[in-house]
Amino acid sequence: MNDLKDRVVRMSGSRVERCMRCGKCSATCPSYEDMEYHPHEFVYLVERGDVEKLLASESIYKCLTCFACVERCPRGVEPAKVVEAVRLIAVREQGKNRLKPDDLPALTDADLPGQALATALRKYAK
Amino acid sequence: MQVNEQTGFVPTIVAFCCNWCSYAGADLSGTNRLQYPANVKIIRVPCSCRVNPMFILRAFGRGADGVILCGCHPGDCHYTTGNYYTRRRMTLLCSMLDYLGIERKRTRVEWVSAAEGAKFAKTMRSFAEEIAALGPNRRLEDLRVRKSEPEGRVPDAE
Amino acid sequence: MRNKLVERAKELLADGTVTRVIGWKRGEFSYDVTPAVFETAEELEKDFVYDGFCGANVSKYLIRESAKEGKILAFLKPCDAFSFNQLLAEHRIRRENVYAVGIPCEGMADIGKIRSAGIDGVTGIREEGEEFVLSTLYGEERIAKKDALAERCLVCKSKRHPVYDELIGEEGEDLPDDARFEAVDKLEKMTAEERFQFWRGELSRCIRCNACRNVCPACTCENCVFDNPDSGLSQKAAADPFEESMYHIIRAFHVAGRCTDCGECSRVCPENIPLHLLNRKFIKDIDELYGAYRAGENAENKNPLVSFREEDAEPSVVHERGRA
Amino acid sequence: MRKIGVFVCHCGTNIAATVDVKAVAETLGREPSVVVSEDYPYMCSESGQNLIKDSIRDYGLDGIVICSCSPRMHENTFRKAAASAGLNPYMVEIANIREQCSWIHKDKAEATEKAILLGKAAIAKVLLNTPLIAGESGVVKRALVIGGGIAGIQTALDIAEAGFPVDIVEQKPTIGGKMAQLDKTFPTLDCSACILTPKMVDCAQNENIKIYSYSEIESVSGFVGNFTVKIRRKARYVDETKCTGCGLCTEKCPVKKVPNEFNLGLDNRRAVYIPFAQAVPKIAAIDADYCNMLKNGKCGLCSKVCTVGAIDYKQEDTFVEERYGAIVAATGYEIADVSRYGEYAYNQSKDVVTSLELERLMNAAGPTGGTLLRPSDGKHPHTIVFVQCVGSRCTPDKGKPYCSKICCMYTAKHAMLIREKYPDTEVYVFYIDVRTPGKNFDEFWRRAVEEFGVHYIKGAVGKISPRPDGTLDVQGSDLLMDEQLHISADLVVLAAAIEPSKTARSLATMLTASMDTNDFFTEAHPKLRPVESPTAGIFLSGVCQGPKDIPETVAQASACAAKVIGLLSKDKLKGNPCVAHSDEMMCNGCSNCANVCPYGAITYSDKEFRMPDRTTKTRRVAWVNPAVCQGCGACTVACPSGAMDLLGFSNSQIMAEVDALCR
Amino acid sequence: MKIAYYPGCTLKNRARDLDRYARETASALGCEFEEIPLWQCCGGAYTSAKDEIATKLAAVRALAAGRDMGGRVVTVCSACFNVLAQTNREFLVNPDFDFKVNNYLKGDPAYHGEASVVHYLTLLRDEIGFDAVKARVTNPLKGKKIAAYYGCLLLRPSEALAFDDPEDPSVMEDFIRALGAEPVNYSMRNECCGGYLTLEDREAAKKRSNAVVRSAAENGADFMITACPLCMYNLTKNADEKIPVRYFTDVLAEAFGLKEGAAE
Repeated sequence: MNDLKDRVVRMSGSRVERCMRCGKCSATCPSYEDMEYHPHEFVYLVERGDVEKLLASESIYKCLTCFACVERCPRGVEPAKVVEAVRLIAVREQGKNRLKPDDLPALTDADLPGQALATALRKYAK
Repeated sequence: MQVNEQTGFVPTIVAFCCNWCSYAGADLSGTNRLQYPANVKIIRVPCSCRVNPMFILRAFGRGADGVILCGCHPGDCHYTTGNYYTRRRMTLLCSMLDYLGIERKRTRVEWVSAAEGAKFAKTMRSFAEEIAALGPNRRLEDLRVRKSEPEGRVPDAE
Repeated sequence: MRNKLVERAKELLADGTVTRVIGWKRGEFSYDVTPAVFETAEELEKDFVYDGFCGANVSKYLIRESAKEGKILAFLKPCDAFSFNQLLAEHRIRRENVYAVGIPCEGMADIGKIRSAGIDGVTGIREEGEEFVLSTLYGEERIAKKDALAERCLVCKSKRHPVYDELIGEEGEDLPDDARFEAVDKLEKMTAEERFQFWRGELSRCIRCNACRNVCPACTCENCVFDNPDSGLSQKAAADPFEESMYHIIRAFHVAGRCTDCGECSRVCPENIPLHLLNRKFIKDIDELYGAYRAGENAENKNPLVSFREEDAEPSVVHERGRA
Repeated sequence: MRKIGVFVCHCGTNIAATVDVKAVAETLGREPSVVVSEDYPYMCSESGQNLIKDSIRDYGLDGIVICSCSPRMHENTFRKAAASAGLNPYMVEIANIREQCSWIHKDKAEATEKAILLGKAAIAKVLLNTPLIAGESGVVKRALVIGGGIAGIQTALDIAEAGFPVDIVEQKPTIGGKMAQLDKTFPTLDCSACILTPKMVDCAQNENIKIYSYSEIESVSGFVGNFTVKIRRKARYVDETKCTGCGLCTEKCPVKKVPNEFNLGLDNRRAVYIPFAQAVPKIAAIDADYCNMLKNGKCGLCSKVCTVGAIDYKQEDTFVEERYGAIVAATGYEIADVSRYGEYAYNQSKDVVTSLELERLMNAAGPTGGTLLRPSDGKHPHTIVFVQCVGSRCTPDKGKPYCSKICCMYTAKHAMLIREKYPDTEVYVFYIDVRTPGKNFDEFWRRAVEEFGVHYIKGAVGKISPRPDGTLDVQGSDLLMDEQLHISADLVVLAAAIEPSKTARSLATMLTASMDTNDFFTEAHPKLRPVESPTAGIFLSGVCQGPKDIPETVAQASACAAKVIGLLSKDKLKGNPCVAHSDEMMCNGCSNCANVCPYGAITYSDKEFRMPDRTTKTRRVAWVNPAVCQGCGACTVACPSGAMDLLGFSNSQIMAEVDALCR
Repeated sequence: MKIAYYPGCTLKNRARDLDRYARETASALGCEFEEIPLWQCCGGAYTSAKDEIATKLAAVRALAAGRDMGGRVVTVCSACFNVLAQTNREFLVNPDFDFKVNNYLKGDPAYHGEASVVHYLTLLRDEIGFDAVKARVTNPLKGKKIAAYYGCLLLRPSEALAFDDPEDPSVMEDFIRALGAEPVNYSMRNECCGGYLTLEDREAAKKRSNAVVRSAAENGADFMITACPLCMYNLTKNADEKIPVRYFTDVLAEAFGLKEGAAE
């Protein structure tokens, strides 16, 4: 019934319907304060099929992919993978790259490891 | 009665039903007046695990065109574990019959609970349709006998 | 090797460990070797053979022999050892009455194949590397093993003995199963019609001599259902040609999960019906559906047909596999 | 040739409207062995039954076929009728021409044809029926209760009150179980020990009850009404008949650093010990893992101080064998391991405790004498956080898939008690749901909030971080406020999942009782037979069947006792005669049948047979105990030789039906 | 012992010491790191989305090379370890992934997850053994209180990485003890440093680094050790509190006396 939801579920492989709304993912998330939608809300909104709200939110760029929520979720829901799937749907859209190679010089300093650039491009651009 | 409209073939179908679930399911479909073809004849057994594969072969041997075995859903067996054994035995038997080139659709296993009267009737309808479409049971007949027999069909053993 | 076995047997007879020895004895022809019981060193010296024609599985004889008094020495090839172990699992053999000696097997020759290669009048066989050297009435002949080995040996499942008291020679290993199921695989890939034709052709040759049953180390019932007038199956004279095929299906089903794939049924069939392909089908299905299982692997394992897992496949898997 | 009678029922118009009953009776009447064939409007009515009875007598019938409604409806009615006319009730077969014929078909010709065929199949079967007599077996009037917690105690007391002897086998040195460790009980807040210990004493004093403490089940054989159980009495190195429980030895023992399991390791006991003051039996036991005398032969102090000479370092395990008519499993529960949830730092901080540990910390007989003190530094905690559902409600790879059921209530109890006793303490409870179905239960937790000011936070705890100042940083979520919060706590209490006793599975195997994937015993029927195992004669009491609180446990324990009493009140048990039996002449002794039998009804023995040549031969053969067999028939198919058959549904009977229907 | 070595890009520029000391210390322990020829950047992050195939091919090629070079790949950088190990794991649990990857790889020999991925730390723990490390120490770091920083990439997802207990790891603490120093236990050692968020939202990343460094400092650490160049960057650049942060290989080299002007 809902293409976006299907895409998120398929890409993430997450079983959002298993969520029992305990909030442990949000209790564990290091980026919580910087997010508008929190991990449990990601799961809930995807389950409800409200993916547009998430696509429009800055929250998708705040997840550190630290996987603490994945590790601690008692129901094996894997919220970080849901966030990642939503973010990829956002950046894969034409011209929606969050980060462009041209932006990089301004963000970089002499000590920044290449790893950071590679990771950021992978997370924020297509 | 399920009849193949084109050939006029009237199949013979035997259904083995366990006493606690499927036979009760069949009773329920009767209580609810849910129809299924009269070709289907039920044999009551205490548990699906009572059905020896040789009963099924015997039915085919004696002229059945389709055999269906019904039991409690796995996990709900009245005798706790009987239908788990049934499941393995019947899987292997179906596989073997298929391997021998007997149409795989002629043997079926279905789990029908005592509450599933509608499912029982539906299952029997679809099975009868399938068998009618398949036509008479081809057996692993013996070439030595075949010479003296008319093409195709071997006489019933009486 | 033969001499080594005889020496060891004589030692064990002499020191009283055993009172009898079961091994192989030559029949009318050199390739016509049957299991035999020896009671003295002299008998052993005279008649004991162990060569490329000793395909016969001795384990079944131990049911009767182990019930007798005194211990019997049994020479077991890997195939025999698997059957032996399976019979132990079924409490058919008294373990304490058997002294099991594992012996190596490099594969047994199929006299049919040798004859088809144009070699007749065979009087003896020995191995030389990858060849069998046959002495015949007309002189010595050589044939590559791959051309003369029995089918079951070409796809040998194991050179290992799952059970023994003593081992002669090096212990071997399990061999990969890939080739063993090729023929089954090929049949599975045919259409139903082709399979039907194949089996009808094969099984129609059956003359109901019961040799397959009589030799089978899994068919050891006290009273076989086919001989029991009350079983509804005793078809002294088949009422219906279908029952001929049914006999083989029922037999295969009876030994399913217990068959060690020793291949004796096909070896003894006078009509050369590939009966082992029925048993192997069950073995392959069991492996694929319920996890790898080898009958006779150990005496504690539960036959897959008397065990289950809650998550087992439904019988409809047969249909689904067909579609794939 | 047997003489068969056929009786076709009209069932008013239920059958007669669609099936030509006259034609059926007439056609079946022409079957070779049928000597009488009648139809009647209501065969199940008194006059219908009389028709049957008269025919049986008049024609000397050997068997009857009733063409009527489902055998599930009236098979018993007709069997009774047959019996009263002197025909064995198992010589009756029913052809179901109502549910499976008249009610599902519209075409009368078609339905009639089918009814005739069904009738013929029933005739074919009845010709092979054999008269069966239900076997009887005696009942040993003694019950065994395995587990001496509140469930076992209550069941034993009720059975003993009814006048039957009952033995309790308890693996610990004392009965009492988990309830003995609790401080107060919800929802009434009465002292756990105050209500439990009188019951323990009752057990000890009831002359119908025998307590085997510090004992385990070694083996079980037999069947309903007649089990034989071997009990291992572990060596306690103290002569039970001499020890007076004075406790002198436990004061003098020089080995002082043995973790005290009764207090969950929160303090220490001696190597010789009495678990707690009100232990029943109040007899010391020596812990062989720690005792110097038993380890290296040096010490012997307890023996010297014992005035009655009860210490016996040479004692060994002994065995008792006893027969029972019924066995009750009351093996209870354990606290699931919470250290696998490392984010809660249970292993990293002493101040993260389980709820059961908190019970001890609050108990007047506990390690702190009832004053709530932190385990790490013995100071009063001022901020306490409770975490709910630790290890419960998880996917199976992450923990227990079930709700542990008791945690919501005991947490409310703890929170309330703490706020009452230490009003300066702030108490927070992180919850997913508060589940309080039960009499006065919801009111109870509301009181915790409304009267005692406990802070309930809907959310979870993500991480607990011990800090250098000794506090615990609790990072959690508040889903209603949509915020992540940090609470600096002095003590964190984890509501750990409960799980069945580790001993339950091996016991279930011995009892041939079935279990679910979580190792809880399965009941015979989840609604209608909740205190019985599917295995006859095995009964379930308490948490071993599923999580439950004390009131529920006691209710179930008494229900269980009622079932046991019902069984023990019978002198004879009548079995189902449709059971498997093995033809020993054909049996191979392969054990396939025993492997599939869910009831453990099949045993093997070596038996001598005389051979035709006059020699004897010993073979291993199967025997089916008709009192235990329930008649499923799994063994008949597992049997390779066809030695195993099922009475009432024999191979030949079923094949006769097949033949009749396929003709 | 020879083992295929995947250094990763950062170790070839910003974190040369991490690379150099890894090789030298391993060599001192009798283990040769044999660099995989023609390796490409692993991408720095493993994308969990099931339809991301192309981005994982560099890792797959490195794994295939590892298989051919003896069956194992050792990494030093946490990120490379994480990407390689997660990629490898996918082969074992997801046949669809296997199928798609091998479609892409047409031309190259097929790969089905045959290699195993190890981190230098687990190599030290499981094969070389910390006892051997301890025996090789010539310059014990007596009296030093060292805070081990794991971050996320070494530990999670634990099912795929199988590196250590994700909530209460101990390999680095054991490592520190082997060098004669004292490990500092602090609860933030397995929490994220802020990662790549430093490019997108430096303020947010700072909060993370601060929390980690503060926790280590509170517990009395003299310095911290890490295996990850990005953690190194965040902890040193972003945290307000300043504690020295060093690579674990650097400290190891020092204890082995392989560093010029050893020990402070």
